[in-house]
Amino acid sequence: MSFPLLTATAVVPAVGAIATAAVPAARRTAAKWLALLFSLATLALAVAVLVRFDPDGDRYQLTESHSWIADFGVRYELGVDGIAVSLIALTALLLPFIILAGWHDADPLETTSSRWRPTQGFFALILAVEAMVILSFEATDVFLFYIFFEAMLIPMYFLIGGFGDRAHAGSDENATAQRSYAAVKFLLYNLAGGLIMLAAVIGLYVVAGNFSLQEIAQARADGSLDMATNTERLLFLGFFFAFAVKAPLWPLHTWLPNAMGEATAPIAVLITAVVDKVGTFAMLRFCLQLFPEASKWATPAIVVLALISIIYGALLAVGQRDIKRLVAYASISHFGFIVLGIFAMTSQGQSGATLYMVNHGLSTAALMLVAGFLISRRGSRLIADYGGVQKVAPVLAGTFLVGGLATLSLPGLAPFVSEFLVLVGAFARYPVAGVVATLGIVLAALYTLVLYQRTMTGPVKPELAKMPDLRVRELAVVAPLIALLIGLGVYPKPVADLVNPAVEHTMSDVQKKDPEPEVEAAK
Amino acid sequence: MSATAVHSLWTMAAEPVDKIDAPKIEYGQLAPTLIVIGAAVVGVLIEAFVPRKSRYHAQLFVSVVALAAAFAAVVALAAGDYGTTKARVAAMGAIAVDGPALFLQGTILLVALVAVFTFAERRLDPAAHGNRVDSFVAQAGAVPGGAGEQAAVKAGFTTTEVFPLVLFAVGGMLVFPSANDLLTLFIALEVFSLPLYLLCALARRKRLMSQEAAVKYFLLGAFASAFTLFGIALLYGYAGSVSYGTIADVVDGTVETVDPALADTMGNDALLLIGAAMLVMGLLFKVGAVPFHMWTPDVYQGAPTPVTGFMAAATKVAAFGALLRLLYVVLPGLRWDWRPVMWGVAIITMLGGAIVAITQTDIKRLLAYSSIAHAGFILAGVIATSEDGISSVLFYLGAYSFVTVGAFAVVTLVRDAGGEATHLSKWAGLGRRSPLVAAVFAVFLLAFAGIPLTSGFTGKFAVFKAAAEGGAGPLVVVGVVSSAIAAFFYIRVIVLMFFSEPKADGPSVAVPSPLTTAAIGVGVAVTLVLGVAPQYFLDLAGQAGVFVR
Amino acid sequence: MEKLIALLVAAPLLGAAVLLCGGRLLDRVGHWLGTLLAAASFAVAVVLFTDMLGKDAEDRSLHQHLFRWIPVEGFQADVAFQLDQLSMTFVLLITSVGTLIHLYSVGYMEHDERRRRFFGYLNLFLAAMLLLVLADNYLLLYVGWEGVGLASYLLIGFWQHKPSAATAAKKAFLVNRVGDMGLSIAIMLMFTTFGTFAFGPVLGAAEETGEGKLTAIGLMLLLAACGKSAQVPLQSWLGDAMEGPTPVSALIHAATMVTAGVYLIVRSGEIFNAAPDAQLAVTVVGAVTLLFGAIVGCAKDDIKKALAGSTMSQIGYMILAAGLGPIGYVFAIMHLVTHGFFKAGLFLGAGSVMHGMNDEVDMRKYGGLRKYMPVTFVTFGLGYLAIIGFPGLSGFFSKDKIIEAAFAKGGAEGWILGSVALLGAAITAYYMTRVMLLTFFGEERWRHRATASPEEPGAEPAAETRGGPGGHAEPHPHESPASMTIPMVLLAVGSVFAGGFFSIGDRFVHWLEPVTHHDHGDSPLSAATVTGATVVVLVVGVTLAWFQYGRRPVPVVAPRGSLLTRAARRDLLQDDFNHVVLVRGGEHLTRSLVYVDHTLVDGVVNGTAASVGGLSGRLRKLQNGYARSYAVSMFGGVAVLIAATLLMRAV
Amino acid sequence: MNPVNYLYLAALLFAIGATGVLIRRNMIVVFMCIELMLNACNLAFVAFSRLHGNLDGQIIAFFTMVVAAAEVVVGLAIIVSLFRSRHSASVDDASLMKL
Repeated sequence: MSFPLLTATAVVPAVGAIATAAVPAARRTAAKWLALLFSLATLALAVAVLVRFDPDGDRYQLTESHSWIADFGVRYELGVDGIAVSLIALTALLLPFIILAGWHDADPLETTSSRWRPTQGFFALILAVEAMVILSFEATDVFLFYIFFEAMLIPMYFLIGGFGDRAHAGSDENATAQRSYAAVKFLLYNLAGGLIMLAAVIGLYVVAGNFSLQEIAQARADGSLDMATNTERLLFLGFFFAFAVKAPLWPLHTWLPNAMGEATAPIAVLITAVVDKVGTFAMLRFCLQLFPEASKWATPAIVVLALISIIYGALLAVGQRDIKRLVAYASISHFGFIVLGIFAMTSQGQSGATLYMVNHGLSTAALMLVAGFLISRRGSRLIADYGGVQKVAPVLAGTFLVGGLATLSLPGLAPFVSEFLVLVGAFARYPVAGVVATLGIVLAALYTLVLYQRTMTGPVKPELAKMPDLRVRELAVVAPLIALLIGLGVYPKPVADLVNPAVEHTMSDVQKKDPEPEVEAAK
Repeated sequence: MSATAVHSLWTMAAEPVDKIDAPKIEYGQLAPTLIVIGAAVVGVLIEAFVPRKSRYHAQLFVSVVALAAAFAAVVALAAGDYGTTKARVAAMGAIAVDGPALFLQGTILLVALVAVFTFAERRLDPAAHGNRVDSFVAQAGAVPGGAGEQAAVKAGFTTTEVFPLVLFAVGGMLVFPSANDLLTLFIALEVFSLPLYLLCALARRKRLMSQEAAVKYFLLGAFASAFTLFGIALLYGYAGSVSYGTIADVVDGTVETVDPALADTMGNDALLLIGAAMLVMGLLFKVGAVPFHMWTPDVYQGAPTPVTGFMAAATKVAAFGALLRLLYVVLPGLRWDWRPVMWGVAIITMLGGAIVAITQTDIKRLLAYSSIAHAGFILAGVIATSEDGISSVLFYLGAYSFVTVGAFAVVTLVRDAGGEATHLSKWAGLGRRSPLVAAVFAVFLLAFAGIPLTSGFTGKFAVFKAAAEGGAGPLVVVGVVSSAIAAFFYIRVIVLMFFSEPKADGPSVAVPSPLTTAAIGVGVAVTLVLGVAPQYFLDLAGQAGVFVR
Repeated sequence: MEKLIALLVAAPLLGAAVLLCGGRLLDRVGHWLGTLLAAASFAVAVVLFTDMLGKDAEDRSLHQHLFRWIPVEGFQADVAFQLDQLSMTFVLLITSVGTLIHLYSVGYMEHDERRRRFFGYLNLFLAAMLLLVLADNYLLLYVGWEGVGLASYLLIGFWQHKPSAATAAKKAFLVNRVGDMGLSIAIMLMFTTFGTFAFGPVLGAAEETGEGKLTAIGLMLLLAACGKSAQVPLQSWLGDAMEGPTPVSALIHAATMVTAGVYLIVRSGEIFNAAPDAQLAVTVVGAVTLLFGAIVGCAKDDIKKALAGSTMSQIGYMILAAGLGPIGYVFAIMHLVTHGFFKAGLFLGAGSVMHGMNDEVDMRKYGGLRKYMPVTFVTFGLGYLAIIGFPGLSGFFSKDKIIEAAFAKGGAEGWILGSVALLGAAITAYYMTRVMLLTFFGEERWRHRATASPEEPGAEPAAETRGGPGGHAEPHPHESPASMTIPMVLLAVGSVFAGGFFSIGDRFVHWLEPVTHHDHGDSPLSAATVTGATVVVLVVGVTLAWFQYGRRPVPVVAPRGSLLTRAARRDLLQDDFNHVVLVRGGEHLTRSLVYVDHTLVDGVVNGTAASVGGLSGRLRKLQNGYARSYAVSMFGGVAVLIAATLLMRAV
Repeated sequence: MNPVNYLYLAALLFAIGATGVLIRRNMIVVFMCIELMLNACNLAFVAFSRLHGNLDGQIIAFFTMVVAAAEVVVGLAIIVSLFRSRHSASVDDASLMKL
């Protein structure tokens, strides 16, 4: 029984959450540092996982397995493949930046009473989310996964509804109303998805008799467990629905803009860069492994939905007046790419989708956090309130531009690699889909550059004349992200090598082969 | 019916009856019930002979000790394998001592113990004329706001009768799920209903509502019990006996001695079906299933909150216990008749409760409707008609009852000048003013909503799983849909507490005595433990999953 | 030797990194650092070139494999370079012209406080452009392709506080993105067809592939080329791109980047050879563009816009040539190189003029400048003669060859293309003469007239600090500093002799043949005839212009002009079309979609919630507080219960 | 005399009682109607007891009477206290709590 590394990666943030919450009201700064410390510790553990993981080894590694609820055949089963490892790394990596970026977001307003301790709560909740997300990446037991998949909604819900964007915060009743509307919308959408999934989970148990992902997948593979076609399809839909809500896929996306718009920028990043990834990740891990036939059956419909998401999200992003909502719709478009890649059922598509999850996390984090810094300076989310920022705050503008270029997946930056892989993968299987998706890159350029032009260029708005440039803390948040974006753009091989074997396993689960080229070119 | 049969009756009746031999009672196995009833009698005597000043403490002492002792007895019986291998029918076939009975009795006793703490709470209301007061009227007979009442308050009267009343009710509830013949069932029903009627009428504040609640509860309850009784009569007519075993045999047609009269009535299924339907209706009334639920909101709202908590928790446990035994022991042969009907009831109960709850504005009514919805979920488990079904229902009842008591205990804390501030608008911003209480209540609400890592989720999962395995998949789907609807109003309360600005004239949270604190603490503890590490209790329920016959 | 290839890219890349990340402390030396690194890259290029000349023609091509970039199963993308004669040609052109323009910018941008960043961007451009021409596979080429796009975006919008500049930059990037779409689709097609997208295998396997696929790939590549090289229909961005500083216009939007399309097509020669339909499309695009650009060039009064039009039309020539196949590739490249020299020279000249005229860009406000800025006048003049194809100068040789090849295409096609090319030559002569006359001859129309002040859009704010107070009252034309004139002189030399040097003994043809293969088409007209014709049309064009602008004084305010003129001034209504169809249409689409998202998609959900709430409200009413109604419901309930139970037994 | 008729009578009485509960306003009367239903049950028990020739039914009847008595005690107590505070014995007046 070796050291339970995976459990540790989840326990540390959980303990951190409790510890942070316990810090007395007066010692706000202490709470912040504590949270940062624990997130860094988690990062260290994640790195350890990364090191201990052998890409070419078994499919699931560092596994742990203990009996938990025997009556339901539920086991506490953890294990990671390349995909999970990369996403855990992403999560652990982003958290310190999120905490650092949200340093002042939860400082209490004077009006509130001394017993109300928002700051402690804020950081504790963030860490709690991290713990649950990491566990849901690690769980190889469907029930265990479901537990955290659902439970993470609650802290997220409080983060969205409890700590609104300072751009509107304060005692403004209307803002409060909007905020709690967004929070409730987020929760109900995801809860509805989750409950539908619950029915499917129970159904799966009735059919399979246990919840162990590996056992069921194994049984599916060697045919010892065969589901009736319709049963499998229904179960698949039950699972997929929940994941499609979480990783907002058109038309289940409308909660995201509200949530991201109303939450503070770091929390918006937490939503789109970390929490939503669980949805796409789960499609890859659970939908495809447990219900290969049904997945193939549903693929055409899902591909269409993904394409709609790509174009639709991009077009709506163009139409937004609110910076954060714009980024939200951009994310919807990107999630369309991810889903497209997953269900293209080619190794390029799926590796690309996985890389996309990581890169989208980084790029959105960069863009959104800088946007957050901008908004915190001017106190408004409306694009129209900005202009000529690059004149007064060139560094801020520069980082914002880089984030934007990453979002439109410029070659040399990480997102390009994943996006192109997804496109190629999709094109190889469904040429038309590939071409339509390619339209997305033009629209991406459109909404990004329009945003940049309207906010950063042109004559300086008088209100902005005194705007300070990025502070050290903020630079410390953005610079590493940008460095990573460039690094992974120039040399993505390590991540690709990490992911490829896992993707091969998935491909073999669904018994799909990459389409062969027509002409065997002279190598 | 042929004349000869009738004639034979005459002649039989003419013969001299052989003498009745004295009943033999297994006191040991009936200990829990006997202890509680005995303590209740003692309580009455205390009312009669102990000076007023020391009654409160005496009563509290007696009740707590009695309940604890009874629980100990239950544990002892369970430890003595009476729940599993040595399960038997005691008291000449009147009482069954088996797994479900013991499990439910244990649950009821613990819930009652916690509830008694809330009954005994005397710190929440401002002291009247220097003496501490609880949430019960000074003198039930006095006219509200009349001179008599003021005098009683001045004199520092308190209605310590509530304790023996509770004990009597508990006694009835202990018998109810373990009753093994219809007569015992009916008596137990009345024994725990009547004290509850009275308890409902004893609120210190809002007495008119309290009395109205009592009247409604009483009239409708009596109405329902009349149906129950008639149902019993018809079943008796069908089977010629009220003992579960015999009736079951007759229903299955496996009865050994069939005299012509019995043969005659056995042929008449109408008796059986109508009787069964009426009997089940009586139980559904007690569990508050649609369309027999309408008393629930009014009574929950009007009754003193501690009583509401006790009622909501314990009554459901007892009633579902009885329902299970009835359906699984007496009417399994009738499964194909009652299951579809129960399907319908479960569905409209789940949906009805959830939907109507959305627009409620009073926290107690809200919880009432949520309890209706939960009754629906439990019914889904009942329908499973499998051992899993039984144990899952048992588990759910255990989990649910503690959450309920805890939730209502929290409700007693939130007060303004007019007593408890139960209107939802008053709860706005509670999370800002007293985060701890709000957080606790949020935990209970999340448990009600069935969020993972709370007991609510485990219970719901167990029940739905059993139902699905029992071939009630559609029911599960309806279940998740209605829990989605239900989630909405639980969330609404949380939003209100945490995300809306506190009102200037908002209610204050009273600092309770250790009693209520303990009650709430137990609630939270059970909620979390059953959510995170439920295995032990699931095993318990699993072992208790077999009825004796 | 091949180890050096990476250095070509690395040097300017390093410069870009240092200049953009290194803070204000580099402000004072930044520009020199940038220039130095550009020069270093040029030096390396020369070394490699001499080495290459040392080898014999067949094994001149070098390869360098740096590292595996994106490995996913069949999809194997490398970062690897291929340096053959074609790439070499471009490398030399890019590094040399690039270095000169760095030098020029040192003077030109002297007074701009963001000069360091400007040089950073220039270096970034050089790196990207070199990556583009050195890549050994299409994906890496794509990286460079987008990289130059980014650099051009940054440089066009360098004066971001000018809304016009920011808009122009955005427009350029977007239009290019449309082209990039083509390139990426082409790469996907290659991957699905050949299982790879490295030059070697793809081009090698081109023959045994279905023509349909190749045509598709070819057309997609053409789309890409149109975007980057400002060919119809994606040409609209080039004119606006003149918002950027003049050196940028010279380097990126005249000499190098805009010719990338030509490189792409020539590089993919094998594919086009096997796909005649695609080739035809290429020639058509080229022909149309060369007329389009020329016509636009005639109407513009803004000197840079006029030159931009001419750039378009010249690249049209190259594309046309590239579309002709093996008979044209070499000449396309040759014209590309000569054009690189003289067009860069012309732009620098224009910049120098503006420099002296307080950044006035309207040629109608120039006049008679030859005696004030002699060097500029001479160099510009030489460039002018080169571009119109004055016999003996570079343009003459390269353009002449192209026209010849166009006729050599044979058949009706040949005739049409050839005559179009000739017509283009005439118009070229016309508008260039016009520019020349308006700028350097005639009376001094700038006297006693205030010029554009930097505040108003369109003026290059490099002038902000120049001229001092009242400096905008009236320009004092003066020769530019040496740092600006030297590059102009050098480029002038290039534009005079390059063509001749290449043509003598078909040096250039032999040089490129191993890569592009060359065959002499049989022209229906003899070379001499063609040459004669070109000279004739040249004379016609020049005289026409002289009659119109040289003899009588030129009105300072442009006359309304004919319909064609007015259309040409508006880029032949291209922008208006875009505006109406794309911009407006897009706006409406997005606005309506926002509405749909809010009302429909969201509405469905909210509607459901609302309806449940309404239902709840209605059901609530049943709870009317009357015990007897409760009793009724119970009674009814039990009745239903009994009925149902009996029914169950009945069925 | 056929005992089955007693069953019909019992059913009739039960129905009458139930109807009374539904239509009468006065609490006391409603309550009496409930008592009537109980007694209908008793009749049924006795009839069945005679039908089956065992005594259970008759014993149950006694129990029922006791229960009924107990109900009277509790019921009247509640009703009277309500009457005192409201000065009305109408069921419909007691409708503070609704919706």
